[in-house]
Amino acid sequence: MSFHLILFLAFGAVCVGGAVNLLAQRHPINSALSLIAVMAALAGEYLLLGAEFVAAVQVIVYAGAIMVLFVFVIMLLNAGEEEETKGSRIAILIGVPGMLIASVLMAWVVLRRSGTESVEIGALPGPPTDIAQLLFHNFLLPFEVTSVLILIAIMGAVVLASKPESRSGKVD
Amino acid sequence: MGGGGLGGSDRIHDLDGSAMNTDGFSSIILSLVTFAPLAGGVLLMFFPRRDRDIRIFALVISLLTFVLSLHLPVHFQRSQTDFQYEIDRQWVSTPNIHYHMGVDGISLWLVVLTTFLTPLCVLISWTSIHERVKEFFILLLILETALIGVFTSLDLFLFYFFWEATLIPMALLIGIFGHERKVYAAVKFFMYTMIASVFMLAAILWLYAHTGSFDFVVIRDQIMRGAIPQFPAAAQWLFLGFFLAFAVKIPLFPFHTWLPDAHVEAPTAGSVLLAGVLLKMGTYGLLRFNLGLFPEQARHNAWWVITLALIGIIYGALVAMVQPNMKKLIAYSSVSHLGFVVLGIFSFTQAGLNGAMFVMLAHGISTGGLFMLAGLLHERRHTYEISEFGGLASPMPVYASSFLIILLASAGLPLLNGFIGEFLVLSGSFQAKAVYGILAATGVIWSAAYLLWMYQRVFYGKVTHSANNSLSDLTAFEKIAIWPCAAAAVVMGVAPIVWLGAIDPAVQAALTPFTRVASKMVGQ
Amino acid sequence: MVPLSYYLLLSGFLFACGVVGFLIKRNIITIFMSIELMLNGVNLSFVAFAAHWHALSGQVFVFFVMVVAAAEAAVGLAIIISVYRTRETLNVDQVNLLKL
Amino acid sequence: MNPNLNLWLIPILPLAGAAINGFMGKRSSRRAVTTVALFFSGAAFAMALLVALRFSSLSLPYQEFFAHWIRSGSFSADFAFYLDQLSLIMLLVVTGVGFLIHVYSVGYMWDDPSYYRFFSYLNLFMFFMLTLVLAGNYLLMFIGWEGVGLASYLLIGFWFTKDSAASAGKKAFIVNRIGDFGFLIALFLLIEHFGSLNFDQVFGSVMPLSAETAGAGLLTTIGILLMVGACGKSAQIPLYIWLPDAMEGPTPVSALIHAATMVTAGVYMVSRSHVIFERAPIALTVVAIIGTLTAFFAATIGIAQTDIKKVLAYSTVSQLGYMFMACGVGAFSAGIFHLMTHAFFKGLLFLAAGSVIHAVGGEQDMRKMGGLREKIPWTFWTMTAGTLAIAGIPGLAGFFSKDEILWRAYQASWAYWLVGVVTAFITSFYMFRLWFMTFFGKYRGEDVAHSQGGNSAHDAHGAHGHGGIHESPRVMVIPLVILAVLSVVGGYVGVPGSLGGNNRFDKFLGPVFHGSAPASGQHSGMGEKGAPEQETEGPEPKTAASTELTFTAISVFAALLGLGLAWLLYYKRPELPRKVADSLDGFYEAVVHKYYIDELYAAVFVKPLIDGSTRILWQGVDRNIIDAAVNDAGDGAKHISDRARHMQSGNIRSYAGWVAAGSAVVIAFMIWMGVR
Amino acid sequence: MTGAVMIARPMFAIFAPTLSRTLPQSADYVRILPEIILSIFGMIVMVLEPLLDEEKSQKVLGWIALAGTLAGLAATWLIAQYPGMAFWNTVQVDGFSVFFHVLVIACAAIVILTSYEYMAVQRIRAGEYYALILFGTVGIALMSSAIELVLIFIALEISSISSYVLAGFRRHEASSAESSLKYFLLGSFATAFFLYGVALMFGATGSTNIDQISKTLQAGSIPLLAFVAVAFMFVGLGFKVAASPFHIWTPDVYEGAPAPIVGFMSTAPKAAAFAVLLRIVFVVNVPGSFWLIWISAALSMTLGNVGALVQDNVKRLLAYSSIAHAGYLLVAFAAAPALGTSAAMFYTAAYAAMNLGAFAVVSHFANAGERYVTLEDYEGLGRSSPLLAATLTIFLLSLIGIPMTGGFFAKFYVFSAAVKANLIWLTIIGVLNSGVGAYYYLRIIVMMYMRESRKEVPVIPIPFALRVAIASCMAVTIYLGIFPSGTLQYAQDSAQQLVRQASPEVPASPPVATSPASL
Repeated sequence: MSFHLILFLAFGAVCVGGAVNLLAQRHPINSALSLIAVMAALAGEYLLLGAEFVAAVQVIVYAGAIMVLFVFVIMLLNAGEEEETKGSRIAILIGVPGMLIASVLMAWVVLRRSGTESVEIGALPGPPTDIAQLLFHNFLLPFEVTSVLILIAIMGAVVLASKPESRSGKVD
Repeated sequence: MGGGGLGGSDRIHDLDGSAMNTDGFSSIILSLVTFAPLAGGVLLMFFPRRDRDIRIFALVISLLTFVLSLHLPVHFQRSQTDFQYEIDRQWVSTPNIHYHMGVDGISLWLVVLTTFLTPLCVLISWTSIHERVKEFFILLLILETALIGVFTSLDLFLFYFFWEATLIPMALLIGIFGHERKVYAAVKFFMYTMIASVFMLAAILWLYAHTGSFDFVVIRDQIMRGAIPQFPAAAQWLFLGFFLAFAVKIPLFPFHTWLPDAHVEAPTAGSVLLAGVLLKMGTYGLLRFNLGLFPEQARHNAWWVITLALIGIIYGALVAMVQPNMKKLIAYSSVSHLGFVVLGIFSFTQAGLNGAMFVMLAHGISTGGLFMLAGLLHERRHTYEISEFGGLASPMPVYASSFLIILLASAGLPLLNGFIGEFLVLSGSFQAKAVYGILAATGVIWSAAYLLWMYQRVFYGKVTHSANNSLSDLTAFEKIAIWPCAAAAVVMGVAPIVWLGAIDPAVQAALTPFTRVASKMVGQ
Repeated sequence: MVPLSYYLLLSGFLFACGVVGFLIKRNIITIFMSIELMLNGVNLSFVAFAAHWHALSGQVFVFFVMVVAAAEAAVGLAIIISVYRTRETLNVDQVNLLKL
Repeated sequence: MNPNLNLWLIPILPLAGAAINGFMGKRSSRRAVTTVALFFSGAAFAMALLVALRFSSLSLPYQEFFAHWIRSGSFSADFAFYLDQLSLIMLLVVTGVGFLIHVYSVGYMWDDPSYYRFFSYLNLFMFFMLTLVLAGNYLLMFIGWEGVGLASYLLIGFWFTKDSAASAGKKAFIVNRIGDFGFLIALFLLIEHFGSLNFDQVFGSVMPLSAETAGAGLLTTIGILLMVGACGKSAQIPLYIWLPDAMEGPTPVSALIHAATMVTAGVYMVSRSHVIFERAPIALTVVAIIGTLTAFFAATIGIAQTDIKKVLAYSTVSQLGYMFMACGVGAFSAGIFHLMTHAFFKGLLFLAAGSVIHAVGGEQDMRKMGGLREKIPWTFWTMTAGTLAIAGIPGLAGFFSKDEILWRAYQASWAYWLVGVVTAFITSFYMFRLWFMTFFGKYRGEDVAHSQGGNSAHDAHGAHGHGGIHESPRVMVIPLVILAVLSVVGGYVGVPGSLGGNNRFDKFLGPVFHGSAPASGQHSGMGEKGAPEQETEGPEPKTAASTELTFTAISVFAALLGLGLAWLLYYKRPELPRKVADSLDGFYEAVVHKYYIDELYAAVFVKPLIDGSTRILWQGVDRNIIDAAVNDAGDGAKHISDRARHMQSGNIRSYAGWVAAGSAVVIAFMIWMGVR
Repeated sequence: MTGAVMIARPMFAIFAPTLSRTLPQSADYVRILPEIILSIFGMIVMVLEPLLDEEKSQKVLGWIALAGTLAGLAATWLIAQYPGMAFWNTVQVDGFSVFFHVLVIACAAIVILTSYEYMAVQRIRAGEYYALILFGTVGIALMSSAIELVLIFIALEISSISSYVLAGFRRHEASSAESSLKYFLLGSFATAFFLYGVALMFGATGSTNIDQISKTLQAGSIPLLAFVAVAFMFVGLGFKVAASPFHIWTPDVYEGAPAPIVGFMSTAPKAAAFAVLLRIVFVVNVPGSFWLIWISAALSMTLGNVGALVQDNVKRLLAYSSIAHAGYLLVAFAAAPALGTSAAMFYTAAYAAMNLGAFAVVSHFANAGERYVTLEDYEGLGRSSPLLAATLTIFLLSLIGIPMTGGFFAKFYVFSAAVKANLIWLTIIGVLNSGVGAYYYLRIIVMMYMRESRKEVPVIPIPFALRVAIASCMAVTIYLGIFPSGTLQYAQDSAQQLVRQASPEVPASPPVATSPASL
């Protein structure tokens, strides 16, 4: 068992545990914390794969910014423990088994295909310069376009989160 | 790729078209006849809502169309079996859709029938339609265009185009201007025919996919030459696809149940055109396409088609006999009469096809007339129930005698139009197989029974409902609407040769593949 | 040396967990987190495949996914707030005005 | 080369009259209507006479093409006319009797509010009847055939406000249509096998054929089917039921259509088709048997009828049976002879009966008549002539024709003869019963003036009161007299050889009927008796003549017996009939009710048909099966739609469930595709 | 934060060239000119909004937005002159993308016109609204020209996120928020699937460029992972185009969203998603996708039509109808590549015209608060507002597929392509469905013309902008119904290009066993 594998398993265990915990927890804040754990562990996995920049961004943007947003909203809305409502039989009866079958199949596919292939630790170093080279050259257009995406997101957030009363006061 | 753009542009019969009437007017006359009503309808849209003007305008337009359409039989070259007054222009390049129109002895008279009935419809609606007059006449004129288009199109696509186009104005006429259960009837009519005709669309598409052309003549030639390798396997399905669409329209037993509802609820003009022309679209289609394109399949399937037709003849008559509602009775009688047409077509005999054509025309006139008459009664009494009447011959003798003439025409009395067709059909089907003729000939008895019984209950006896005592007889205006029908019934009965003269060669041409098929079958 | 498939399995597991979370959780925010979990699973795949192919574009893709995730988070949470304003609940089973 | 006779004018003239009166009669005076009607029917008669005068100069049969009618492929049927001895006789009978009855009707219908309509219909009838008679092909004949049916329908239902009249008209038309069905099928067979319906072509093709003695072949089938048509038109079993009901029409109509002309169309048609029948012995037998049975059967019903017109109606049916019997044994000329004499005396009887009814103010029940002898002497005497003629009293028209038929029947089979003689006896009995009941004894009716309130719309004269029993106006009496004369002397054109005549009538028709028999005509079968007999006519063996005389004597005796019995029962001891009736309880009832045939038909055919159509076909098949299936399909689609809506539960997790499950399926499928 | 991003992005753009070995050429910018123009106009709208008087802003911003779309259209004409790749093979301008550019930008223009009245009545904030539409259009337009999966993904997200927000624009309505939430959650869910598919495809081929992928796949045997990748991508795109079994969100979202936006959502993003699907189906041609599409088409048509039969809410009804129409479109996908592609393109165009038209009328008629959207409200419309009823009737007839309308030829081409590809059963299912589907459109017509109104429904005069919108839709619908050749010809040409560049060899035709004729 190589060092690489041990680290993979360690981070993986955190990931799995976090993911399962996310599902198991009833309070959203606990779920959010589990998710942060998953993300952090994933950052570790990225490092193992050599994706330093991605790992860093993962921690900063994902675990940091995005999850803070989540926690913030949970707090803002004062979300409590979720009730066990019987809303959907379909999801349980069809969706979950379906997804489990799909997972098994996927696992089979993955094992079948790349059972023999393996990656070394830090197999593909992704230093920021190289990333930048790609980002501002080959992926320049997507990169530029994300600005539109973010613009939309900001506008959308402003529109939707603002109090509707601001204008509906005129509605009779 | 590019679909049919490449395939079917070699049109053989264009090359030897020198014998056709090629002068300019001849090539546009069909378009004129077809689209004159539509043009009128469009103009009508911009009319102010002055009902009287609208009516007069609609009448003028429909009469104009009639007069224009008279050009067709007058200059028709009877000895020729080809399509005449042809016009063939590319309409849509991909797929290869042509604006191809033309008439032969078969479609010629159906066009004239349409243009003949429409002015009468306008007249008959003169007073009975007093709300949304503008819409009514617009729809009527649009319907006329679509109907004529169905008969003149020689491009399958164009045909389907007009075929579907008839649906909307008719459904709206029923649904807007009909009686109590109009919505039910309109929707039923629409759905029935819509669902059936999509099968035809599928068949047309198949033909296009394998011939690269929508042109009837081109496709027919290719089929006859055996130029489509997949055709033999698919022919049966194609036949059925076309057949289903037509069978519902005809309507052949057991696809007929939309008809009584549609008729009972439709306004008079709607009923007249429905019975007079729309149903003929189905039989025309059978004759033109099912026989024209799939002669072998037609022959193979003839036995059950004829069985259905025979059931229709007898069943329609028997059910008609016991209808308590005048319009329903006439509607079921249409089922019976159209059964004759189908029988004649699928007898594959000269007489049978001639007769089928003639029954179509005769039925258009006589049943159209009956519906007009029933409509007049409805206008006066607001009911079609036979039991509401009785003894009407006393207060309205002219009406009664007009009714009788048209009724007798419908019953197939010699010297009136109904007889000629029925006789020829029966004779033809008898030649095809004696039992067909014998069973169908019982229709002669049934039609007399249900029509005369109805006549007795409506017109004879004493007036039982006091409201009937004061009914006014036909007004001069109504006479103008009714009498042309009666006159046509008589003229067609006395001088059928005028019509048969053009029909006969066309039918003969339509039958040539059958003699070929027959000889092939004998050869085997 | 860790087989590529391990990474892929982990990625698949996270994705599946996300899906299952969507299906079984009642709180809208948690459901949204499940979606983030799915995206994270996908990201792992990208990085793993990037390593496999020695193609850096996989890592760049992750970068874009994160941007999108951020954008989605902003909009999504705004939507959740907006729903909470009108419905006073975060239980997804109770957000079913529109049906049939 | 024949001169152009313009035969087409003969039918067209009455048509013109019908059209003029039909369209303008309402606004014209009665006098104008009368003029038009009489002029056009008289002109037709004049034309017919003209033709008859030029007759000897013609080479027969004379054919005339007028216009094309139907053309279909190689088949054609045209407006073409055909004149030979047979049609000439029919032509004269139809126009002659028809004209007389027109004249009579002027008086009879004068007070009817629809006077113009009546004459229009009557002229229309003439048109169709003449078309039938003059037709040069079966299809044109069929026009007339159906057309007279139409005219009959219109005239029976002339007083349409009366339900029974309307029903009777309808019944007549429909029953005729049943017969026409057979006729049509026969035509199709002719077309199929001979390619034409023209008489000359059909007969030309049939002529070389030999008789179908081995079994029932094509010609037999055609013959039987033609007979079905004839049964309808000529009121033979089993389609006779319409004729008695047809008496709902005005009496001149009964005289013209339902006695003298239209009903004989069947006989004419069978005679016209003799070429076919002669080669179809089985068909001929059928004709003979039907004729014989009808003759007897209708006569028995006639005994118990009390309505004066009904008696005559059944008598007509019976006499038509005689004619068919004659045709059936191959004696076509005898049949036509009887047709002619019957036209005279039955027309006369009806008109006289009309005159009686007229006299008693619309009453038709004989039990309410009696003793009218002195009050209406003209009627009485003319009617006496008619009665004697129909009863077969020697020297009158009916005697000769009936005797001829019976003799020829005997030659075919003694059974026909026997039934014929018994029928003759019954005929004589019920006719004299009518005679005695009407004209002798005491008047049993109410005062005429009172009878008008009741069922008096029955006849035109209910509408106005003349007060008292009176003789008819001259315009009615003159036709009576003419017909009476004809009834008396009409028979002398065909006195059979055995009675010292030379059967000129038969000779006149000879070219039509003789020489058309099958070449191998000497073997068994019915047709064979007539033909050889004619050829050996001149030197007729004495034995045959004496046998014939014997048989004549027997039938005369039968007639006298009937007379005597009637005298006994209805003159001498009028109380007896009741006793006899009582003793024959059930049977008598059955006879009075015409053997319940109408009821039987209603129960077996009409009611099941209507009920079946209503319950099984319309409400059952149409509504509950087909339409219900259609509606169910629609409702089913809506139902499915409604169920499918529940997929749309509104729950986001459920939606995700669907998506997840769907994707699982998609993934599984694609993996399978990839592995495959 | 807004401002920071605004400033930061152009700065990156300035510095970017220094980092790269080669610079983007002017041709590169020309080829995304419509997107640039739309973005600029979007920003103008956004910036102007706070500066303008509230009363005036709606109108003015609307006209600016409209001008933006028109300028975008003009730019599209320009890019059509410069076909080719741009930005290092991330976008491709060809007939195909030009077609969809025109289509989606025109859709946006129509929606903007339709929205004038709607916004005034519903009191919706105009700036964000128009800006979102314009930005959304940028994404949508990019989807059709992008050939790089990364770009496709981002463009897809742009269009999706703007749709999520727009769906929630009826801020006072719980239903609108719910619609937005449903759309958002399920949309993100599906996007994750798509993304996973992209990842797997990347794993299978080592590339995210469609051309590259295509070449790799054609070079050797197709790895199993590619099959799975196609499956995942199909889930994501199937969701976007509302194809069964991923259609289930559609009715709810359409019902809650603002009517003009539904018109937009059901046309432009859908068309673009179809464009992507087309590229992926024909470029990444793995066996089996044919059957996926076959089944999905059959299911979509059936479920959509059946579901619509009993709907009483017009918006919901049209939502089901859009599912059905997605099904018809998929029939074209299942058909042979070239013919099917052109048929699908034609269909999207025709569908866009008639559906936008229908929603324009519906949104006008719905009135403030979208009060009048049930069938019952449509009773007697033929009498109270004949013009509106007549136009709606024409759109509905086109949706049914009655001759003289674009919908007819659209269906016709689709089924024609299917028959040509020997998909007899699919064609029969399709034509039967189009027969059954006629029923529910007919119901609306019936309500309008054949029933008398029982409710007091106000009839508002149609404002000018809406008139223009409806008239344009109508013109296009009728034009496509009478002179379809030009459009179809163009579609065929571009489809041919697409197929040629996608695969040198024509993919194997589907199994012949589907043809009843050969049974």
